[in-house]
Amino acid sequence: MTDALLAGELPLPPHPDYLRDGSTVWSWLATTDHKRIAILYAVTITVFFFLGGAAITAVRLELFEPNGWLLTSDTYNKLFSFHGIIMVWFFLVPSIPNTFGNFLLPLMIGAPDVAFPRLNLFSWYLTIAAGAFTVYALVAGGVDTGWTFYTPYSSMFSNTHVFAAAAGVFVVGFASIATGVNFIATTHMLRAPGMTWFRLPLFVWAVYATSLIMVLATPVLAISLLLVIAERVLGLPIFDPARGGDPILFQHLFWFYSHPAVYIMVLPAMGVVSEIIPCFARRRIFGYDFMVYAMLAIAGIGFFVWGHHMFVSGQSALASLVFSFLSFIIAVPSAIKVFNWTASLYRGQISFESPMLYALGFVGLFTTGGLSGLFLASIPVDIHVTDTYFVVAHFHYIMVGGSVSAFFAGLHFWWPKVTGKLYPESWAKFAAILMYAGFNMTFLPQFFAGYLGMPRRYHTYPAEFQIYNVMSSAGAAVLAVAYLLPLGYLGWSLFYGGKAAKNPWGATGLEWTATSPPPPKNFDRQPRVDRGPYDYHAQGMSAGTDPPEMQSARDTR
Amino acid sequence: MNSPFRLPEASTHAVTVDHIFYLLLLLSGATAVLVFGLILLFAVRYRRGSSAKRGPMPEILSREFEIGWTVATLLTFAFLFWWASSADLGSLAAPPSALEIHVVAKQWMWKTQHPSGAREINALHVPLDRPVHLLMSSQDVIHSFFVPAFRVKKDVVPGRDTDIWFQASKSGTFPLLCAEYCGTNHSMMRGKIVVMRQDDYAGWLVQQPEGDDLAHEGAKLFVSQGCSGCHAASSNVHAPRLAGLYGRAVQLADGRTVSADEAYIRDSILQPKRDVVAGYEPVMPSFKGLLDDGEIQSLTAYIRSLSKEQPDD
Amino acid sequence: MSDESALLREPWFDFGRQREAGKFGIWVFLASETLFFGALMLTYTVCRIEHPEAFAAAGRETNIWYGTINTAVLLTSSLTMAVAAQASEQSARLRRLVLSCLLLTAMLGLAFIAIKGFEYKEDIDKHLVPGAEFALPQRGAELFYGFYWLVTGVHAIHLSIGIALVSRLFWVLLRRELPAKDNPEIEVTALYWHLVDIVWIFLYPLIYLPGRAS
Amino acid sequence: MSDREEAGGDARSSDGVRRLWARNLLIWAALLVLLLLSLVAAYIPMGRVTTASGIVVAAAKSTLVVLLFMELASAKPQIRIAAISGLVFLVAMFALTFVDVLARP
Repeated sequence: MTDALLAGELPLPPHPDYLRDGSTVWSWLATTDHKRIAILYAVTITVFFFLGGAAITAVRLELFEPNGWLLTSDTYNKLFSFHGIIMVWFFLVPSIPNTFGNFLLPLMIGAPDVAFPRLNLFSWYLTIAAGAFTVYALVAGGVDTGWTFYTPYSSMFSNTHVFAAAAGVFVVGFASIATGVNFIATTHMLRAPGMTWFRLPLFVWAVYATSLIMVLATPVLAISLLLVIAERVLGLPIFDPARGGDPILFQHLFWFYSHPAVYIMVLPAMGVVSEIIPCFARRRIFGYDFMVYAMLAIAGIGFFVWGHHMFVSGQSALASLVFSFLSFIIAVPSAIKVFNWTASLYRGQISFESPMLYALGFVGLFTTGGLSGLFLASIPVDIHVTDTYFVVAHFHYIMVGGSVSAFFAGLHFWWPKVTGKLYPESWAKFAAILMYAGFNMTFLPQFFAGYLGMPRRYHTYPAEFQIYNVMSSAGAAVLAVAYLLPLGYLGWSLFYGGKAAKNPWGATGLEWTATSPPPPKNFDRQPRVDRGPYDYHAQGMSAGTDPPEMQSARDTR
Repeated sequence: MNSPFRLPEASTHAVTVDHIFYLLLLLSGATAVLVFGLILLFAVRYRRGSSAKRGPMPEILSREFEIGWTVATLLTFAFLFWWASSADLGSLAAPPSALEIHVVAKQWMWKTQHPSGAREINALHVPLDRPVHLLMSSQDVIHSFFVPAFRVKKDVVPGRDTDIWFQASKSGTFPLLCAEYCGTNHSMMRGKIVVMRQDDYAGWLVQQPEGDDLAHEGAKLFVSQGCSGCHAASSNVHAPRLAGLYGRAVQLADGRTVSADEAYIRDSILQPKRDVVAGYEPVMPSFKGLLDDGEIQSLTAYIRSLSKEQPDD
Repeated sequence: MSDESALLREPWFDFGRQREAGKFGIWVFLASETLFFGALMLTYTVCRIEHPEAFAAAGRETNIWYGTINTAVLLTSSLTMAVAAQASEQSARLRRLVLSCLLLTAMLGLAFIAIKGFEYKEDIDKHLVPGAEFALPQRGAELFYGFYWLVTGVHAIHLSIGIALVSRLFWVLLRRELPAKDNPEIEVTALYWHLVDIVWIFLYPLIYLPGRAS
Repeated sequence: MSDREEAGGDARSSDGVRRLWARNLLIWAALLVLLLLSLVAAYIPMGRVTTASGIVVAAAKSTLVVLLFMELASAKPQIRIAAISGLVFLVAMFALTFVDVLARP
């Protein structure tokens, strides 16, 4: 094997790449290739992202005026509920794990596919079926419980299509569990020779930790929704206070899933950013092992903090204390990660291509969101700001500012690998900056409105909050443009973009040793790994600007 | 319209909360400045092609740095937890001297009732500088009693009583909001809290239409619902006497001992077979569905008022 | 070797590793199932703490004979399933034993469902279905039966899936489409079957035993 | 191979079958004894101990099934970790919910 071959210049790959390996519709719908399934997911979640976005556009328009001018209260309630349900379960939870995770996990560990390819495809069909349920709920007249489905409102009082929506979420939960099982087994059983646990890229660790949460938390969500469905449809009393049921119990079950679910959304984002920052700073990631431990700690402790959603619910004071303490503790590993990303820039050779801009945007927004989380961990302050726009701003900073920024970072970083095409870089940079600005314009005012006492899920609101809502809605318009732009130029690049080389960023990692786009079985020969990740410079040397030697499919050093 | 830029600190509790809030703001502001500053500094100084000195990382320092800032954040958070929680624990229980006001939440209004019997809808008048203890229940779904100016909030849950207390420190009118999503008109479930000087409050109470106070209303219900048939002193039925009951320890048939508080009385009315008093037959029917939350509150207030009389008459 | 190549699936090169991955995967799934049924049992436990007497009274109304016999039936089916799995590992000569044990397992599963059907019939006749006609006066007793119907229903669905898997396996092995020796599907199906059994082992004291002593 | 070969078998194989049955029948018998034990204990009024006995026996029975029928006792470490992780988070869910439920006024 020559150096030219290693650098990806010559010759053409012997087989067609995975995109050209069969072009019938059936070759896509019956595929077991993890890369094609990733594409199926990408198309699906893009549709859901814009569906959820359309719903919230109407909501933000309505909030221009304090007393409403466009929608009835019922329509408003259905729109924000639809936005939440779609964005959480049909966009954020599957976003990075099921697209990039599916595409990259086998490539990054040097495997030909995931452990259970047919289960992988089945999981996508479950997602589609679940989406059909939920979209049906909207088309048939909507659901107005909010994404939290609190009882007894959802089980006894709402006259909307709670059953269809809850059934959709119930089914998509099984898709989530199937994906999690698959990824865990893949990571354990299919690593290439030499790919030890502590040579895994951080993205793989992130997807692994995420899968743990998916597998162990999602079943509890399934139960909480099953109980709501049973109470509504079969009339079985579980949460009905008149018959002795306990509505607070629902909140325990629901948040046992839904707090860890936040980490399902943000851990993969951390993984993406941990790949991008070293690449564009041309440095090893600072404190690799601490990053790994931090991710595992977040995944583990994330299970023990759910009660901070319930400080005002009437749970016992002792429970509030315990949960408050644990919530402060989980901020420690998050802080470690932020410090380590920052330190990874030190003495680097930093360049600012669009993936790096998105990734730095992630660090900024995640830091802001994380710091605002401290307010919510401390009981007296949380009591004041919970159920207000402060909380809305906080979790959008983490889940939209954080996860969606990282999703776009990854999209731009791996686009050449996935599609084999190059996109117009200046447009991408512009979109990245616009997204950061638009995001802050939208959500920073909500912190103020929330502290001043504007409750969330308010269709009409006291007039003194109008100034913040107008700012927020204006920012949302900017943000909407920033989200639509990539759809345009990335779509353009599919047809007119230049051809991407194997490794356009000069990154380390096994995925960059495959052709762009990769062949159906990923690697022509079984890769062997003989070094750790992020080898941008030899031990004890400073960062350089040259592309690093590829950590690659070769037998000799 | 209230000021869109500042929130009044209208209760003693608000001052405490704001102190914690400002400290958190200071700490997180400093952290944000540090992180953003370092990122900007590194981004400029180590941009590709700059002449800044690179050289290898001082590897020895890295692990110590890592442990150092891990421990530092851990200690900071432990301190924050301790400070915030001790403030919270200090304000858990209402002072015994507090004025007790009953609140019933329903889709989509707040109904309040003063000890004198005066009732209000979507409004609550309270005296200045005097602790006020709210006993709250819901008739349908979960609501949340939220007064931003007091920094207090508590869910009002159907099937159980929750409570909250505050001491207003500024007179004026402040918004009362429902903070837990409760259906179509959730955002219209708003009211006002009017804080008055104590003599004004007394004057206001006098002007309210003649309403029976809770205990009198309860006394009427006690007769009209048939409770007196068994529980009155003159009754022939072997039923527990209620005079002096409130607050006392009660011996139950299954050997447990419970304290006769609001929750116990409520349970005894709605599910009498649950906590049967030692020495009595479980013959009382359940009043579930026959009494609404407001009526149960009145009955409870009546039973409470009996405790002031001689228990051994 | 020919046995193994018939069982090898994408993306594996090595049958031993594929088999281990299947076993590991099903264990991860079983961990997930633990939380699934665990959450239901948590619901039960919290309601029981809040209504101890009502739960005792409601538990007395269940038919202990059906419950105990069904538990014994399931335990026996676990025995036959375990024998099938171990026989498939032990020797290619035990194909007939594997087949008969699988058949027996499926039969015992069906017997469980049938007995459960009789029990459901009796419960309906005794008005133990939550709703307007509910027979017990105690507040909270309806919660017990809400849990009862839900959890036995969910368990029966799991068991039916198990019966379908075992029957399919029996059919495939009978027609010699796949070898019985070291077939990972037997192992994986057995693990799932045992979990369904364990769930019932815990449901037995929760549903049938409360309130018997008083 | 033909059915006749299977049916015949050699001495070693039939010995294996005997051990297979002996081991599993023993476990099965223990499970049934435990079942009877919990049934009997449920009728003895011991207050909370009666309730606990049912759960403890169920735990013992499932330990037998998990360790011996499901062969966790001889499984690889990663499989044991998978099995235990479900249990650990289940315990956490119960424990933290009880911190609320048992400490409510």
